[in-house]
Amino acid sequence: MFYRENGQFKSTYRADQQIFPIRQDRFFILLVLLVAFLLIPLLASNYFLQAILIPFLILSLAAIGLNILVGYCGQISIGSGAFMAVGAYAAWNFGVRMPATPLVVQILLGGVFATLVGVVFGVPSLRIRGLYLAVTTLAAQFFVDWAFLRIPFFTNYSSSGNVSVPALEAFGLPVQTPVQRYLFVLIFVAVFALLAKNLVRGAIGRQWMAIRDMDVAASVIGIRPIYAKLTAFAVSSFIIGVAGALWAYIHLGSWEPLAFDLNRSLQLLFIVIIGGLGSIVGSFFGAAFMVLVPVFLTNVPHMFGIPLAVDTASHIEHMVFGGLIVFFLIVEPHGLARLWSIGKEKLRIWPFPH
Amino acid sequence: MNASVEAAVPRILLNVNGIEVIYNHVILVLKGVSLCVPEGKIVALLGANGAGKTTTLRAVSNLLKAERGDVTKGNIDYRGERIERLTPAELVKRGVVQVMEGRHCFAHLTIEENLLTGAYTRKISRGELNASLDKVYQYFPRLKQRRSSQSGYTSGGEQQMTAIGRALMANPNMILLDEPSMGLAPQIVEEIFEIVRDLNQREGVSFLLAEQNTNIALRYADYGYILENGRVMMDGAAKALAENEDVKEFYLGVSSGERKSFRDNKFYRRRKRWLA
Amino acid sequence: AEEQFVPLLAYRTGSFAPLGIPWADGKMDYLKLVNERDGGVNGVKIVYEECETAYATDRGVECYERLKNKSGGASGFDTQSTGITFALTDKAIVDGFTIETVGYGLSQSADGSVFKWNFPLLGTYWTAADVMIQDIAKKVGGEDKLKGKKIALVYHDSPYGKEPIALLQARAKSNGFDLQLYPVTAPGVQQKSTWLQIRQSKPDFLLLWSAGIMTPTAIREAQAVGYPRDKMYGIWWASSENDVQDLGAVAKGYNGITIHNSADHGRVHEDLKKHVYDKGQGTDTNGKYVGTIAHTRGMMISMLQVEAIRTAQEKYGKGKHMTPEQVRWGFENLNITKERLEELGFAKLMRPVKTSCKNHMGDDWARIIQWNGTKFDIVSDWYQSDKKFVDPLVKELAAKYASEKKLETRNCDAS
Amino acid sequence: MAFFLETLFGGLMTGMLYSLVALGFVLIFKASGVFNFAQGAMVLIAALSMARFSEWIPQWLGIESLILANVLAFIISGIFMWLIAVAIERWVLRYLVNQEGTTLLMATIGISYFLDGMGQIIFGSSVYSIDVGMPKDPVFILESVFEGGVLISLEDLTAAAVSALLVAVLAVFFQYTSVGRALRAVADDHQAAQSIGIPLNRIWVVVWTVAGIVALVAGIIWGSKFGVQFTLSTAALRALPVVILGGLTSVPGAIVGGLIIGVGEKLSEVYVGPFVGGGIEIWFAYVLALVFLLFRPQGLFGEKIIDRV
Amino acid sequence: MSQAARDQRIGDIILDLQNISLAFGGVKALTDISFDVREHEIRAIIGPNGAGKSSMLNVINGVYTPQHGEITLAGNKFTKMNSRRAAEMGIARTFQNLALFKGMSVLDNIMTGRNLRMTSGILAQAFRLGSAEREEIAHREFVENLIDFLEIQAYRKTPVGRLPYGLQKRVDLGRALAMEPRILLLDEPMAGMNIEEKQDMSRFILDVNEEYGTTIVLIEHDMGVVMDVSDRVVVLDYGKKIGDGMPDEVRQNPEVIRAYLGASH
Ligand SMILES: Nc1ncnc2c1ncn2[C@@H]1O[C@H](COP(=O)(O)OP(=O)(O)OP(=O)(O)O)[C@@H](O)[C@H]1O
Ligand SMILES: Nc1ncnc2c1ncn2[C@@H]1O[C@H](COP(=O)(O)OP(=O)(O)OP(=O)(O)O)[C@@H](O)[C@H]1O
Ligand SMILES: [Mg+2]
Ligand SMILES: [Mg+2]
Repeated sequence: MFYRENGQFKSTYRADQQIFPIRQDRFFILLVLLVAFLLIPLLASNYFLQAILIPFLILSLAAIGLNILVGYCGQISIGSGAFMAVGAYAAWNFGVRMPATPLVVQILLGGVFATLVGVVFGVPSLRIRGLYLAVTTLAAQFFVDWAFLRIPFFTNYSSSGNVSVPALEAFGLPVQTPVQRYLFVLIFVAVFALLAKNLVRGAIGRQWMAIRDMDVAASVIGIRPIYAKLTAFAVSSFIIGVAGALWAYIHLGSWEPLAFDLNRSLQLLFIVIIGGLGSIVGSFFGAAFMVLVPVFLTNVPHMFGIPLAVDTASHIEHMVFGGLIVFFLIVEPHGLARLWSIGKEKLRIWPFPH
Repeated sequence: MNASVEAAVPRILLNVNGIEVIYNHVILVLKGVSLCVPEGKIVALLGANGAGKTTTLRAVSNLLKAERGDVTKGNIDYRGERIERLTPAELVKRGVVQVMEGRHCFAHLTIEENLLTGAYTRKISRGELNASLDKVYQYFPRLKQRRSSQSGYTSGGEQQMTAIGRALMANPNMILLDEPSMGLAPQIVEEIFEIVRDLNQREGVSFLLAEQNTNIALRYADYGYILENGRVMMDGAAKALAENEDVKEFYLGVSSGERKSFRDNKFYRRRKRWLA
Repeated sequence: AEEQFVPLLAYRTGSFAPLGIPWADGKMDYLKLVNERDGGVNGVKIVYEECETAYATDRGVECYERLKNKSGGASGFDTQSTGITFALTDKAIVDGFTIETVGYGLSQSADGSVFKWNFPLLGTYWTAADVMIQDIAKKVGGEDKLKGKKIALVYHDSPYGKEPIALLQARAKSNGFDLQLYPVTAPGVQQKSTWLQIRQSKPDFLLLWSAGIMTPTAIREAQAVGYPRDKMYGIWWASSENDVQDLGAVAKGYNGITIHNSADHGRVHEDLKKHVYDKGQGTDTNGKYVGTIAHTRGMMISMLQVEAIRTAQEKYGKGKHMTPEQVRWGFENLNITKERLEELGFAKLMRPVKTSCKNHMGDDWARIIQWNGTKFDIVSDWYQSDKKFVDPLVKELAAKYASEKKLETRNCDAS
Repeated sequence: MAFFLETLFGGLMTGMLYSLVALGFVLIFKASGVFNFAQGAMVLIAALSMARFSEWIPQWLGIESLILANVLAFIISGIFMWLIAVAIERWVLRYLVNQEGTTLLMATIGISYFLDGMGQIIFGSSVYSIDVGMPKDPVFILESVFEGGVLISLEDLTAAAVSALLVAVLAVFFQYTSVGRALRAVADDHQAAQSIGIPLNRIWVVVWTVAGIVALVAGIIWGSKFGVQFTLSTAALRALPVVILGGLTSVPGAIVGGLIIGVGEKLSEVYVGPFVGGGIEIWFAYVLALVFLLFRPQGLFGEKIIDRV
Repeated sequence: MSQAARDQRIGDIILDLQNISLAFGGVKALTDISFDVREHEIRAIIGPNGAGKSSMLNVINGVYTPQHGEITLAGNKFTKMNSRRAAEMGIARTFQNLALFKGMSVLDNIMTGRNLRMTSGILAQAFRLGSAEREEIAHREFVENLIDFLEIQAYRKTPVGRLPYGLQKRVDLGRALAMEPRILLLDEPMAGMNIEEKQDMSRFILDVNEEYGTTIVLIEHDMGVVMDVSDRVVVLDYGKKIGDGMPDEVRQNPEVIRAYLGASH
């Protein structure tokens, strides 16, 4: 009854092209932003900020990047951890070698380098497709892992291969406390989510989706696969690179290539698919699922005072997690985002059954 | 019941009773469709695009699940047995096979392999298998020529023939045929319908036939249902339907007795009807 | 009553679980023992919570964030992972929590003037590597005989495995041996090419910085290419029973190093049996890990933690809850004497240890053990690392760290 | 020269092992269009089951004979893999008929998490050993030709022989049975296969069971070499480049691909590795596969990707 | 328009195919085929299934590269066409087996047809700068008109995968039209439609042809439509040309009757 678009007529195309054409959606988003920017910093505990919200936001961002490639352009990649790593290490190298570079610029430069690497590894996509391509993206994963492990230049000849960032500040403000870190990440995520949304609903987004859905038809209407695929790789790796830099700088503070290993890539792919391929909000849903479920699973037995050994708990967690993934795929193969939109559709016709 | 009555009123083979179908839990497509197919008859299911013909066939053959559709109301009987809960494979064993719209050949298999898969449910000897194969090749000589090509590379018509031939290999009692004429050359369309009639008369196979080509469908069918928007609008013996003025006007393209040239239409009929 | 909280980071799953399980059991068992036998530390009960890291840094960070403020603050984190140690080192400075890394961690963090919160107690990878070289030198007849020898390091390719390289290079330069480096990509099941190369270059001795499945794999590959097991030295994480017992005779002759003397048995084991396992409260229900090297080492770690709390209580008030900062002071002023070890039941396992502001490592005793096919025998006398090689490295890298992080160095002589 | 030969042999033997794991992938992909990421987890759980049952059975039944214990454990593990196949069909695949490749891929990742957890809960997470009596000590051949001879591991040789045999049996089974055709049909189009009465559930149980048995054999061989532990599940990662190099749908491809990758990575590691810091074999295998695919996007023996408009 | 008026309008040869041969492995899809298309004309291609009709279209717009032959398009000679160039030179097409972008809405599908005319860069799009926004809106207007024209307003935002076949065909056509092509290649646009819809579609094709002067190449199996609508017909049979001419001539051609039409026509 409350979620209706009746009576909301659009008299201009501009109005119809807003990101959220339905009033209730606009309301909702506004509310979310208010909560995120004002309420949470006031209320959330440090643990909640550091261990849940910050990783959630950064993973969402990375997932948005990956979603552009996988969900919108249809090029499955299992190597996104590599691009996060490139973003992180590139940013760090600028920080170390040119300490004058402002923090935000370092992070963006991380993105730029990730873009370059992404485009290089995107080139095979012009010939190789589908699962074959997916597996070859692992070449990026393992190569990059290797490079940061074995080429001392990238870690500024640190003997252990581990690197860490000094105290952070941006625009003269410190980025130290959990709240500051959270807000810093939040701004990045909000801005990039908006830009990504703009891209996917614009001309370039349509090109990506066209390539994804039917590449022959796309080239017949004049879309160049090279351009579409490589831009998708570029934009996607840029965002993933930025997310990688944030992950390293804000979340970890100190890291080794292991932080961006294959598990990270798989995790991102999970987020994207559980959340919903080809959906920006889906990336957030997926990331929430990914971050919350394990925390929830480790805490639940404690809450009920069930004395579970950590290893059993962790194995059960694995099982439950795997089971949930399968469960959600069965309930809705198109991810949480689709579930969400079906929910909205139901709400729209509520209380009538159809 | 005595024998003479039984002969006069053929047994009902398939009985669809007031079914509703919903896709994806929200899209209601069939809103109470009832129809029946008597044994040994050809029944045509007509209607515009999106009327729900394919959906009806899928509901019968139980291929809806794979499309995330559900029969939420009504029931479907085949030879008096409820079949909504059966798997497609069990249905095929009972003799109900669907030929899907849009061909759906196994692209990487050769034409002959495609045909052979059709006999999967039959436990038969090599000899019988070859006999079935020969029968199909007899109906579709073109397939024999191209038997060793991968079906993914064959033309649309060849794929359609493959799909029908593949269904025949299961030795069915009842075929659910979805738009067999689509994309076929006129000669082949005739041929296919002749084959349908042949199978019907010689082997007693019953057909439920979804068609856009009303003209030809009514020519070969015994009985017809017209679906519109998920409901049966009209039904009747094929002959009677072909004579009906509305049907003539809307489905046969004949108004006031003669066929109009496609060029002479001056406006869009669809719009006209909506306005009316 | 007062309580003192000890967080227990552990990995009981993942590739390193075989080592992680007894280790974690040992840590927990000792805390149980203290509660059962002594009723806590001067009456302050120890409470603890385990958190599974699966050896993954981000999960370790999550554990840290979750546990650090529990029940009045964590008394110290034994991270069980070099990677997590790196990540937490930066955070702990800000938050004020002790990082206790017995036998691992950042070797340079032995310098307490820079690393206020880190305690690589009892030894680091540098001291371990140094002791191994000393033992090799003894075998070949003196350090001067090392000249021209080939010594290979086969290491887990991670900060953990790379840690000894700096020291070995310094040693190689000074002793004139030829150091060959063979990195093995994690998790270490893929070593065939490494061992083919080893078969070709035939090093005289081989140091193994491995973990988890990498250790038995390496020994098997050594057998497959015919490399003598008694020329191999495994770091302490690669020389517990769980690493070799499935190999049996295959591993015969394989050498390992112990931190202090963790291969031996002491009275603490009997106490544990009596006060904990006999009451059915042992962490490992059937007790098969008790007495294994990894388990004993776990107990040593908890013992040091408890002693730090006790030391702190001596200064800040017996029977009281200690804040994280106070516990840190305890770690920095440990003085575990021979008598104390006797009381604790660790006399055979350890030598006295004393820490200070300058020296966060304490005393780095070690011995060499050798697998005889069914169990490890202690085959050497006590060693201590040669400070001539270790100290300059600690100084240099600690200073580098301080300058990178713009850290103030504490003046240890002042207080 | 002797060293080169050793490396070459080493590569070939390793390659055979890869082939064995790759084969599991190929079977399932060929028969259902599912890219089974859980293959690694299946290897692990099969190996765990084998290791533990061969240890438990003598305890329970008081059997002395190692051979008998191993045979019984093998049978029980086989049944166990069959149960897993049934469960996967019953609770997962059945509901995912006609879904896209990515969805199925994800589901198998979910399955692999589940199996990893379940395997360790049932069987424990320490290192276990499998002893099927494989010869462990090295032998040297051609000692007259080269000084020190050429080292060959009998264990590898046995493993390679078993792999080759299994591969051959399966190739025949799939090429010459009527089930084989049905399998390929299912891979092409779930719905069409259903429409002509191919019972997807039964087909899937068959394929997953076979893949499970292949995983079991792979698990036994790998396990007896390296010990059975969680890490075994990463074996699948090593097999991925093999799968795509050989072609996702080709049984012979799995073998040839395995050999090429095995040899390629060993030679590269030994001859190129030292100049760039070593440890290159993992990515080298992938890059090798990638370069091959640039010339043949469907892999060496894979079916051509049909695209027509 | 009367036939005479139509004949008047039909101009010079715009597309000329010379000796085209195309084979896939052993299958000869096209053997030495030549024919031409004049400006503003509706040119039909008919022939039995597998005759090579679709392949012919694929050659014209560069999806397939023929082994032999030459294509002359608006005075330019090509031995090789590529699809991008064809699109730039104003060739649009629809597909026999529906090659829509399944995951996209009707609106987005048709908008892709405007792709070649949209020029704003990635950054402009990301930030929705004024120019990008204005461009988007201008094209949106064009597309909305098309949607009205095709009468698919109600489905504007529905993913095309969910539409029934007939509507999908219309979207396919809409996408081609959005390119404002000079030459429109239609591959069985009326397959799977009922009579009423065919009538609409025919009207529609004629409208496009008459109002915008678009040249149309049409493959269709419904002889009624072909005979009524087209100006000239070319007949293929197993890759060979067996007839070419006015609809009535073709209809009488005995070879065409044998190979394609069958006795009843
Ligand atoms: N998988 C699906 N998911 C959602 N909606 C569907 C699905 N399949 C069909 N529909 C909807 O169901 C309605 C009926 O479709 P159906 O395919 O049964 O029509 P039809 O009569 O066969 O039409 P056509 O003649 O075009 O084949 C259509 O409005 C279509 O949008
Ligand atoms: N990409 C391809 N690879 C191999 N063979 C092909 C390919 N495309 C077409 N063919 C073959 O070329 C021949 C002509 O095919 P085409 O699709 O052009 O026929 P058509 O005249 O359009 O038939 P229909 O009326 O059935 O659509 C067929 O035999 C087909 O198998
Ligand atoms: Mg239909
Ligand atoms: Mg065609």
